[in-house]
Amino acid sequence: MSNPFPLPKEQLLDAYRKMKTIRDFEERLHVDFARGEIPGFVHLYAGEEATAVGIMMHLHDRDRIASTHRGHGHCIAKGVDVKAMMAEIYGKATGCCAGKGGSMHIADLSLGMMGANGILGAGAPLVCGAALAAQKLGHDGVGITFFGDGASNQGTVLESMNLAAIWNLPAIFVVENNGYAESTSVDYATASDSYVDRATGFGMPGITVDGLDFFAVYEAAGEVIRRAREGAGPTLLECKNVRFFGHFEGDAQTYKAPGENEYNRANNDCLKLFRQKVTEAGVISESELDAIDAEVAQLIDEAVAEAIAAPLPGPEQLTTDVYVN
Amino acid sequence: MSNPFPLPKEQLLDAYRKMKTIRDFEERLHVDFARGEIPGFVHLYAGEEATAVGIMMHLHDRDRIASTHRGHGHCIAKGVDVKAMMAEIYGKATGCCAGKGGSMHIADLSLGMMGANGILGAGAPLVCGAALAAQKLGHDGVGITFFGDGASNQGTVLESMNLAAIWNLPAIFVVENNGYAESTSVDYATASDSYVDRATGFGMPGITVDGLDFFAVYEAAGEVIRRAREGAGPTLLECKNVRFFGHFEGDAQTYKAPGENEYNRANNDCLKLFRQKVTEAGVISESELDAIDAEVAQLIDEAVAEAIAAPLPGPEQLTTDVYVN
Amino acid sequence: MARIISMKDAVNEALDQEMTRDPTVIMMGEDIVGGAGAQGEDDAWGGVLGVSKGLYAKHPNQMIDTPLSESAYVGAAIGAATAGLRPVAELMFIDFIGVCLDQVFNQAAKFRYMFGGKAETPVVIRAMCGAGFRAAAQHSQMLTPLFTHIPGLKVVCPSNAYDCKGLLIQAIRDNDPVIFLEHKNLYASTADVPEEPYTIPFGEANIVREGRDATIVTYGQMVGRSVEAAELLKKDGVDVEVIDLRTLSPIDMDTVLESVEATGRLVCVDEANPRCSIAADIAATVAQDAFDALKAPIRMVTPPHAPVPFSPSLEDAYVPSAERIAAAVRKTLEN
Amino acid sequence: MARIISMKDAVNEALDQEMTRDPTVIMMGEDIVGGAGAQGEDDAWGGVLGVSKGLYAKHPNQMIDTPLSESAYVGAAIGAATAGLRPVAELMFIDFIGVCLDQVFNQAAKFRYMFGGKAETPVVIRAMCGAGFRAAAQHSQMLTPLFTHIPGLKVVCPSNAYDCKGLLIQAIRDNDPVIFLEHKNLYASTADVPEEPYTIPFGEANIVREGRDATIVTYGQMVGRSVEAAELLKKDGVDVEVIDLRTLSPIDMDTVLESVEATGRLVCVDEANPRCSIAADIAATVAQDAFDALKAPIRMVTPPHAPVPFSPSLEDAYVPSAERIAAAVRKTLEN
Ligand SMILES: Cc1ncc(C[n+]2csc(CCOP(=O)(O)OP(=O)(O)O)c2C)c(N)n1
Ligand SMILES: Cc1ncc(C[n+]2csc(CCOP(=O)(O)OP(=O)(O)O)c2C)c(N)n1
Ligand SMILES: [Mg+2]
Ligand SMILES: [Mg+2]
Repeated sequence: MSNPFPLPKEQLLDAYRKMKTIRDFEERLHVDFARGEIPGFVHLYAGEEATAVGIMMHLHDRDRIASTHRGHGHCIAKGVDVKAMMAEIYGKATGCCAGKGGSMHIADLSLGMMGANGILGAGAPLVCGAALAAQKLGHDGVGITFFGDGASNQGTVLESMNLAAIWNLPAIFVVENNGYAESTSVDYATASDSYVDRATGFGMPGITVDGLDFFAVYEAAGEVIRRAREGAGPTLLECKNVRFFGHFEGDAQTYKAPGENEYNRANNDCLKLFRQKVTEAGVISESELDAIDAEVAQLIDEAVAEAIAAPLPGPEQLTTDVYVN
Repeated sequence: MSNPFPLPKEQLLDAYRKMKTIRDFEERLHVDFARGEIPGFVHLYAGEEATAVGIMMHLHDRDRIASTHRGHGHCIAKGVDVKAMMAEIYGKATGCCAGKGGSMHIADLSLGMMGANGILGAGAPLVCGAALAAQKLGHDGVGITFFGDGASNQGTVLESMNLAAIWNLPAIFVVENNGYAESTSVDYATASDSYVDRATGFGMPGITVDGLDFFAVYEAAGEVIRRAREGAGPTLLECKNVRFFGHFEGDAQTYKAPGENEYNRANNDCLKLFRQKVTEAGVISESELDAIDAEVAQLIDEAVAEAIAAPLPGPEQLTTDVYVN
Repeated sequence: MARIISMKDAVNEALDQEMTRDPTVIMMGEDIVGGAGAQGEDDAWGGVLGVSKGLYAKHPNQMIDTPLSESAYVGAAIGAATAGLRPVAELMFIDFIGVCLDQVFNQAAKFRYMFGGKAETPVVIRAMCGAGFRAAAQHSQMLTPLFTHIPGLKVVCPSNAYDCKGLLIQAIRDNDPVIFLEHKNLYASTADVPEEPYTIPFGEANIVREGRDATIVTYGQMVGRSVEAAELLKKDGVDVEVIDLRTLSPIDMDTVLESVEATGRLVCVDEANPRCSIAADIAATVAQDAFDALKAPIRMVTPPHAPVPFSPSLEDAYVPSAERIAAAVRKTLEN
Repeated sequence: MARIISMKDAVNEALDQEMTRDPTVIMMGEDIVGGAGAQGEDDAWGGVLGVSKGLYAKHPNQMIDTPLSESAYVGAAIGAATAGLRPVAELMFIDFIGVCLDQVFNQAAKFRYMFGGKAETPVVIRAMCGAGFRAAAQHSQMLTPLFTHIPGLKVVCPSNAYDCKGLLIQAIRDNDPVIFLEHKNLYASTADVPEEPYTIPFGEANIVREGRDATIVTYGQMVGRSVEAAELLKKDGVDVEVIDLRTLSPIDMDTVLESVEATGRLVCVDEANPRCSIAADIAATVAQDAFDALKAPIRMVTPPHAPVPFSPSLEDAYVPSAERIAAAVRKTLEN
């Protein structure tokens, strides 16, 4: 049977593996957090995997992304080492930030991952800078900033949209609209009827896609990234999403409608949707996907085991890395 | 002959007097600054009088405005005492801020004038607060924030538009678009094709008017202020303007097209346009206006003379007014 | 009769009582009610740690959830304060001040002076501060020196539930802009807190523990650790006075100077970073105004000049401990 | 051979030479070129006081005018610094930091630490600082303590044209984020400045004037006034050492401590407000680390705890004068 999808099978498998890795990573953190094993604030990305992976499938290491407080998905999709991430979240010396950053500050600049961020909207200016650097250094890299529906009302994001438009930067503004900012609905907090209107107000095109549909995201992202690479400037891309867990671990989620999470798990699960599409098209078999599931499960088990076994950073680390010199 | 204008003759005369007072105030400062008599940074409003007065004719003391670095016109239109303003600009103890504020910080809260402001866009949140206070205290006051085309790209302004829209505040966002931010053109700095688009992006109506046409401003402002008072929420009002002088006194203005100022003085002078309309309609005679001109000229002369004669604040003033207690 | 409640409940009670007393007192912030526009429960959060839980039910017109636009809503609180309201704006973490500082330091703080004494800006900006929550570099700062440096602001950082209630009520009734910093690690700490409203005046330090041999000056979470240090030292026969500043601006230097005149030895303990810190501020003033009383070098105990690390092992080493404070006191006794 | 140029020209030359040397050095800011999109002259402004005038003609691809969106463009400079450029972002007046502080203090300053040493952020943020320009409360602040307090930032404030050139070149070549503060009142001051590029290392104070009787430690505009004060004191036979810190973070405490060991008397002079100031920072460190050398109380000379007033009569009384500095030195000599 021929492949009706815009990616070859290898890449479809890769996309699935990435999404599944994110999902398992988050599900596992949820369990281990409840057990009291994870320090600090943890914001889980589960439910939104198709957005991160659908976009990141188009990117190279030279392309830059800036992530949010809900950053694990972006990191994994951009290729950050899963074991180093897990160790970081456990605060271990083997973590990708040597234990100094934690969940909210995972970064790997060598892969173009400019950092999760504890400050809403902070990534938008940074990505304008990365896009400017691409322009000035004469390479075709793009910069993508992710932000939530809540953060879409931060001045930094809004200013950056104008900046990117007037400088015609290869920058993309991805609103991950999961309907909530903490417990507050997007309907309460965001005045415009549509993010496309907001894009227009800043002189750039805006597109809204179903963030749960990997292929819709992949296609829309491909188009806006291509435009950016070709010098046609920035775009706003709204991806409609659902958040399976609470705002952060420990959130009782009473602001959600009764049964909302269960409904979303049953009907709005981007992984199930992906599995259904690729198996129904006969491009990938259930057992191929199951095999990936098993590998991912093992990877996460190993990541947790290694994180637990890893040493904590020693006190001599307290004052290193403040300055280059 | 009947009065075709939306204001009775008395108010037309009042409007003219206010506009002329602003104009003469600024023309005089221009001359005296060049003579080295005025300390600090001075930004002149000359050319934009119809905007300030056209809007302020609708306001009471309970209505609040927040002004900009280019604030003299807003202050005079809102009723701040001209002599106290002049003394302030001269840094005298008799100034409306006791000499502590200067040109960029003239305020009179008792008249609803929340202050000129040295920080671009800073008035927008403040006016949201005034509008919120009106809402909570149950009176029909409105809040109006003025900002330039340049400041329209400040995060504070953009966030405030969203805030005003979701809270349905009686707030009005007036863009005084004089085409320049310092030496930079609005075409370079503002991405959207129209400020109406930007308003749409924040879920509020937007209107563009000719800021030089007192009657156009008066009418549009009347409508949006009425809407706000009635609880129908915020509006953005763009007033297209010209700036007769440089950004600040001392600006060589080489970024302007050759002859631009002369052309504007000849063809885009809001005072001339007003005079022409009201005299051609036969509602007010040239000599009535000339009489006002003479009175205003005398007022400004007196204001300057009194400012020069007034004492400087004494050193004991240095540490007063930092706290209420 | 003792009524032992947590600092978190003390904050809630102060807000509740002030909103009841004065309908112009309003509170705004992100998710301080919770669930705005959503389909589930009303009053779903009460702030990120539940501090304002229940206040919406009692004061529905005075509790306002905001969008994630700190410049706009903190600025709106400030503007409203000049227009007849007495707003309490919650900035979730003081670390977020970077997106709205202008409204605080160039607007609220300076209105009165710039306008020649004609403005009053009775606004309170409440925020969580401090380390120990494994919240890393952008959610764990003190930043007390930043605000203390700025003329026109008042800066409060209570160390216990009793003070917290009285200082917060004072902050709300005060006619100047107040930065009110609640250490997140102290929310669970309890004290005997009277039910009726009361105020604690600004600029009055509290001598938490009297002593003859040395003076420790501190505030916030470090008060408890300093008292612990004093207990440790007691075992060695060292008798330490511990002063809780309670408010950093205004600051009660008289109490500090008097104590140093008596003890001759000073240790300044600060959870803020060392450079231009509150510790430095006090040490400098004492070195100027009570120099002759000093019998030994002043010592400062602070975290290092580094951001707050995430890992528990590092964070625990970062925040001054009772042992480090005790060691500093011992050092002043060497002279 | 002497080449006397102004500090303003020294800044221009440093930028010019570094942009020539390294094409990844770019500069951005409001009207730093001027006339963008307008019909008149290109390169119409060169910044609000003409400091960067002419650089656009030489480096058209490296000079970028920005919209009035400090968060966006300062943040973009920081982001670009992590992506292969070495941006110099001009914040017109340091007073505007309130609209963009987050990008500076939570992003640029903390990347390296939060990311476990994996980031380099070679960005310079240049801004005018200081009083004396009749520019009132929102355009005249020093704010040096705010930045000095924050770990991860370097803070520079030159006192003269020679240092300014060398320190700015060092700032551009430095791999950490640098806050570079140019006192607007010093732009016209002149010095002998070599034409060829040179650097002055950070953390090396300059002993501007040697002396035996007392030490004045200061920076920026106050260096000149302190030297004036020293001249006044000389007439009374008092021989004062004047130390120009040049960089506030890192700070050269060794030079300060050595001087105090020799003179036994210290006056800290700061144009910033007094609370948690640079003056306090130095005084505190000396009271801790060179206490035994002190023969008299340390004295601090600063403006009052008040915003900068507009009126010339008030502003002149606000900024520390040579007379006030001299008086403070005399006071330390009373002991
Ligand atoms: C400047 C700033 N303000 C507030 C917060 C606290 N905060 C963290 S996440 C969050 C909600 C974000 O909502 P949204 O942007 O929709 O992202 P989501 O959590 O839904 O992914 C808030 C208010 C913050 N981190 N930074
Ligand atoms: C936050 C901030 N950034 C920059 C400035 C410096 N500045 C003062 S006025 C001005 C230009 C303003 O242009 P616009 O908003 O169009 O108002 P106009 O001067 O044309 O009335 C600039 C850049 C400032 N005062 N505040
Ligand atoms: Mg969301
Ligand atoms: Mg303009």
